Amino acid sequence: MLLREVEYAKPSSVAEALQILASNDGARALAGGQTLISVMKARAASPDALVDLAALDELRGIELAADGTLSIGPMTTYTELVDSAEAKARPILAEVCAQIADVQVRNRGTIGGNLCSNDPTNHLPPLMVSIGATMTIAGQGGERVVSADEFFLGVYLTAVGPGELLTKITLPAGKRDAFAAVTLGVDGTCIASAAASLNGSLRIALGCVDATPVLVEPASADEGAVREAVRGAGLDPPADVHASAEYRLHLSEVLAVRAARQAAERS
Amino acid sequence: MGSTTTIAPEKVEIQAPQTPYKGQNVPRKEDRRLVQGQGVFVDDIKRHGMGYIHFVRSPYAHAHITSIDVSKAESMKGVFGTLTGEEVASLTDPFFQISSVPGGNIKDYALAVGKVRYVGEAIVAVVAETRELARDASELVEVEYEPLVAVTDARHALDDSKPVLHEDAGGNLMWSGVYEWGDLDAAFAEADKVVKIDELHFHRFNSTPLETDGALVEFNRGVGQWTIHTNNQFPGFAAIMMGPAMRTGIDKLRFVTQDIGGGFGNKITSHPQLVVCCLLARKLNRPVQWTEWRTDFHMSMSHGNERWFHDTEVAVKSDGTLLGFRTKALDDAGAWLRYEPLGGVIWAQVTPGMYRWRHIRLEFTQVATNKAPVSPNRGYSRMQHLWFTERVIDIVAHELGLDPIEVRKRNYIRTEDMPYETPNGCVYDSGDYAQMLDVATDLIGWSALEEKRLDAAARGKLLGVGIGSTLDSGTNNFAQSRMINPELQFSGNNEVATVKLDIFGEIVVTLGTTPQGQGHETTAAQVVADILGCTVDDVHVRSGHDSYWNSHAGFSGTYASQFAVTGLSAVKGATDMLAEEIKRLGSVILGGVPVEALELAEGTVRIKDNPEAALPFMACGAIINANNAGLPDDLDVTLNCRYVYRPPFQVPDIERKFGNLTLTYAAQVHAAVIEIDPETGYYEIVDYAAVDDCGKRINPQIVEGQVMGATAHGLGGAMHEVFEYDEEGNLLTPNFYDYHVPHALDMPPLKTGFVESPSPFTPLGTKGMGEGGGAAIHAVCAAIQDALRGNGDAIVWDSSNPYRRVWEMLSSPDTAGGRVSVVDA
Amino acid sequence: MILQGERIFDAPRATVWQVLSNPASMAATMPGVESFDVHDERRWTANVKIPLGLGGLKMKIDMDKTEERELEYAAMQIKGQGVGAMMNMVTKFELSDEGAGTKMMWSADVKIAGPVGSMGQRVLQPIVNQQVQHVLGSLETQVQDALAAGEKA
Amino acid sequence: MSENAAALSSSRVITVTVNGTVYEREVEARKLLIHFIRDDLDLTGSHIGCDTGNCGACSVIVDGTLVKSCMLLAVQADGSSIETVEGLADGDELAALQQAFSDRHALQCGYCTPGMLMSATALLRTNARPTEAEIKKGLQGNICRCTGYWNIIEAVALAAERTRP
Repeated sequence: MLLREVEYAKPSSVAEALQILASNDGARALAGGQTLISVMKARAASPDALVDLAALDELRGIELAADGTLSIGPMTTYTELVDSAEAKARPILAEVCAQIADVQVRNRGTIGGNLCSNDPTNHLPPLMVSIGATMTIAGQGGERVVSADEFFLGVYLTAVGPGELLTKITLPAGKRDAFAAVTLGVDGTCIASAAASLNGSLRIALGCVDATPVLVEPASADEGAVREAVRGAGLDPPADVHASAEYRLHLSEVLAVRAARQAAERS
Repeated sequence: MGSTTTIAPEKVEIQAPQTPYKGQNVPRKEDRRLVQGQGVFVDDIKRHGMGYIHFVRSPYAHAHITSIDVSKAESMKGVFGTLTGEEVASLTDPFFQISSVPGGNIKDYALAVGKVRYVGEAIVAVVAETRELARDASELVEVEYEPLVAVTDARHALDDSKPVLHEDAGGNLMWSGVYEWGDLDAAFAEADKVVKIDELHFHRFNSTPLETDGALVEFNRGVGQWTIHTNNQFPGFAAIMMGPAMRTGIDKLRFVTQDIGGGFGNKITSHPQLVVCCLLARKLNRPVQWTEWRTDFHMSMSHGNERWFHDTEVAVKSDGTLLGFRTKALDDAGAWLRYEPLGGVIWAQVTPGMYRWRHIRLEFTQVATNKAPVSPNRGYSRMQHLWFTERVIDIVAHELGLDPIEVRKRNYIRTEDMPYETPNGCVYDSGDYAQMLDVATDLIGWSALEEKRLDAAARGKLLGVGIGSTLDSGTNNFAQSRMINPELQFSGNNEVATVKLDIFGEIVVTLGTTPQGQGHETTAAQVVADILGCTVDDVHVRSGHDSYWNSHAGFSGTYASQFAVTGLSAVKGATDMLAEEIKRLGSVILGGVPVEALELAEGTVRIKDNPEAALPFMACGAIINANNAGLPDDLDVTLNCRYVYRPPFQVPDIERKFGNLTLTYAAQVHAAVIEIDPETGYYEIVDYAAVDDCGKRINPQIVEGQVMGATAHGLGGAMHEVFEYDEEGNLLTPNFYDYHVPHALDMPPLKTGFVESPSPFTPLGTKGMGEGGGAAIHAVCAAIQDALRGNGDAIVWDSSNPYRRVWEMLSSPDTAGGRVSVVDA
Repeated sequence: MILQGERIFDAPRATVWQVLSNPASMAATMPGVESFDVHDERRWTANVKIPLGLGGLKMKIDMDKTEERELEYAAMQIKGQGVGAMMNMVTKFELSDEGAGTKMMWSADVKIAGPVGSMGQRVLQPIVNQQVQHVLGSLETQVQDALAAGEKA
Repeated sequence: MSENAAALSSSRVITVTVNGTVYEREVEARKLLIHFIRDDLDLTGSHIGCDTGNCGACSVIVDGTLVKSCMLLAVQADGSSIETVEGLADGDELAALQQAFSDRHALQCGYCTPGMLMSATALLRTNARPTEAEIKKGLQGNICRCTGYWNIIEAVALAAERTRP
């Protein structure tokens, strides 16, 4: 409760938003706010200014291309993803979004906000890494496209630099995905998570074990191969009240096996 | 004694209540305002020109304060002023200490003075014209610290190498006492086996009421009186603490409450913050408001007592007959004794648990640590001890290869032995524990459990079942505080109710209690309506507490499972008086018919044999209040009756620590069925039964609501809720993000059942209830241990069992499980 | 939280030592350093804005070298104070020859308090790890710069 | 939308409709919607039970969407239509959910109740006959510390049954 003083603007175009972000060093984009506002309430982080993206319809919506590629506007909420007919093209998206927090948070929280906040417990960063999504980032100088592997840089830190915005998330076609997690209570915060994608080679991204999702690429979805790959990743997970480093390490392995198995069982 | 049983009552449509109202599911009178958002909770109250308080809190668990500079904060625009510990120390005296020495020597003020002793301790209060500005200004207060080593593990608090929290106490020992009853040597000589348990740990958590603490305080300079709008749940205690400290009379502290958003004991010890509010209201000459935010609450308020049990030895016969035990209880009080060390005796209300062992020795030691102060929490101090007795039963059964159900039945106190005097002189009033256990095991389909276990195994899950059988001792005899400190002059208990018949015939009930959701307005109205022969809608029960109503006594409040006894007995007493007065008035007005010939019915006093001859209550109220000329001189009737209920207590033998400590003993038997995923330690409760016996139930629906709520608290405590600190004394679960309480999806299927054993000691046959003894924690611990049978066979030694601990017990049972041994005696 | 590790510098011990014992170059290793003030050879103060994606965390950092053995060992006490966070860190460096280069064993005992401290270890620990990696990376740069400067001279 | 919406400012004038009443107020940009509703508009039915967006006591419906009003700035709600617990009853007539909450003893202290009712209201609007599992999922964002949830779940089911079209 009781945020520090902050300035606020609600631009009506991406260009306008970029201009404000670029000319105000301490400005941050405000998407759904379900992480940012919470952190500001604790006064743990306090941007000088918030640029509310709510009016930017260009950043909303889900498009399904003929080849199965999904383009998602970062301001699309979890609820919209869960309800979207187009998003069913990649079924895992709605499945995972439906497990995030609760109705109220899903109604406000956005896919872009989830990715850009990159809290290590978030569901979507490992999911995006496992399915090999790409992110389009716009700045005043133009656009660039970054793979999910390179997008996440640290806790609350991504490739979206000062003066930039995430403008699109692109998911290739594919259905053989799975997500496994041990959470703090049902639909709670992830204690450890693993997202697997077996559309071509197997990609497993582990959540909650480092500042960014850790990608492992086992030779196959066989339990032995998956375990070996996770063990070979040199994980050094953080310890907290919910899990020791050892327990997280163990969970990562178990969840990777489960996610890989579920992905392999899908057609 | 007649007991009736209802198993898992089917929900039925609420029917129009019939008289008698007692025993009916009368819809709650409170609901109409609460479902419309029209309740008045403390943060809803506003006053013109009020200032908002924000506390500067310590980031260190243990540090000297070398300097405090409030000048920048005070010069900020919109800031009304500040209050520092130094000012508090000059304006007030330290709070009265319940403890004998050494704990009794500590000096406790409303703000930290010279030193901080836990993360989140309040150091300075800042007042500004908005909440936001107050917080902004609090960031401008400059405090310099000299950090000290923190004491965070009670087991090492008394080590010479550890720093001392309170120099005045000369060490970290706050209180200790030895309790021994029976003949331990004889019991261990008679035993076939001695089961030894090195260590058991009951963790720190609390009930986290959804509304946190708060107050709005006004100072009337002319008469020197403060009006304290607050959600403190035990104003009588707050007044006793605050008056002497503030060097003022009790009547200068007017406490007002209305709706309180949950209490569970956690809202008893807000007196330090209330003192700060009072001092600031006077200093700044304006109303001041304080709302505690969630993180503040977690860091600083009312943690439940954390307790260790060391070197436990249990004397037992080969057939599982329990003879006695000895143990050493080590209680972690946190940084201050705000209600402590009462926990050092409260446990003794349930010394033997539900069992017949007669030889018991418990050495109790309470120490100070650099953590938030503990205070009562639903099941206060008995929950810890009952968890201990339940763990002992299940560990003994496990070690001797006996069925825990059989061990319980063999050792339960028998219904034919009720009322039963415990080894320490407490009297269990009534109950049939074995029958309750049967009801509980039936509800979870005990006979089919082995099939379910196989089914779970086929799905790769470990199924376990556990029982928790507990007591909810209600209505304290406050003389037990003398076992802590013989110099204290408290004993007995009391509660007040005033019932009047007003000028237009309104029946107005004033309670001394401070309900936080227990439905006192409704149950009180049921009792009154039955006596006065009117409807519950005719009875207006005032909401909340106001010391100006003069309907309270020293122990007034809502805590310690007692309303159904103290509150309703006071209501009954006052209403009986009023009924008698109405009849005496009726006797005069109806032409001198004898009082015995009159009855109260349909809102009238009337002649039994001639109901047509009736005087409406409205007429009675009007006559006495506004039309009284010509009434007989000797008609001593006011129609405004105040009654103080005083339970029948004696002062116990303090030397022997022997005597009756509580009036009633409600009982709970819970049964939990869980399934563990052995790969991850993740587990779910797949079936659950809660059976309760609280004697006569005035409003069964309200009783069942308390049972279900207490169960949810127990399940939360068993699985995820813990106030965990790191070695530096940082609280790792400072809000609901990491302190996970049960949400709707977390709640398992819940079946309820009842046994009704009326209390022979209370006017209505009721027993206090609501705390529930933490039965769910015991049941879950036992179920986990059962599930681990043949899978490492770890002994569950901690009351907190998040997934990580279950996994640790599965993966390294020797180190993660408790150490237990059995020796032949 | 205790972090430790070792790092090999492709530079002689004297150069590494020179960097470690130069307050100006050490201050420059702090993440998001905005300004610094050298009081004497043992004490300096830096104003930093640690980059967190959700908004920078401003801190005033005081460093005090508490112990040193020339070319071998240094211990520093670092205290950070910001709105919302207090940091206490004891960090130790131990140098030894590793071929032509230098091996540095380091450890840091970091304590964080205040609202930021309440964010949870699984968030904080990766943040601290990452900042420590930043310091070590900057140190590497400083050593290389010192080496280059030495060669030039 | 005012023409200077794109300019940074630390406060602005907003217009919201709450339970049918239009309010125009100047607010600081930092003010949370819940503080605005409670402190500025004096609608104290919506409550605050946490500071991390976990408890849902502040749940309100903004333009038809259930949100936690502590996870939203008041300025973000500019131009919107907000429903709070105070708007549920029709005069003296309780809404079906309110009546069912009382009938099923779905509240004790009543502190979580307004938020719980708003979540249940939003649920029944999109799903008139929810299953038990759907009700639990729909109430997952609201913490109750008194009841253990089951009576609330039953109350929502009862209200759904009573209002069956």
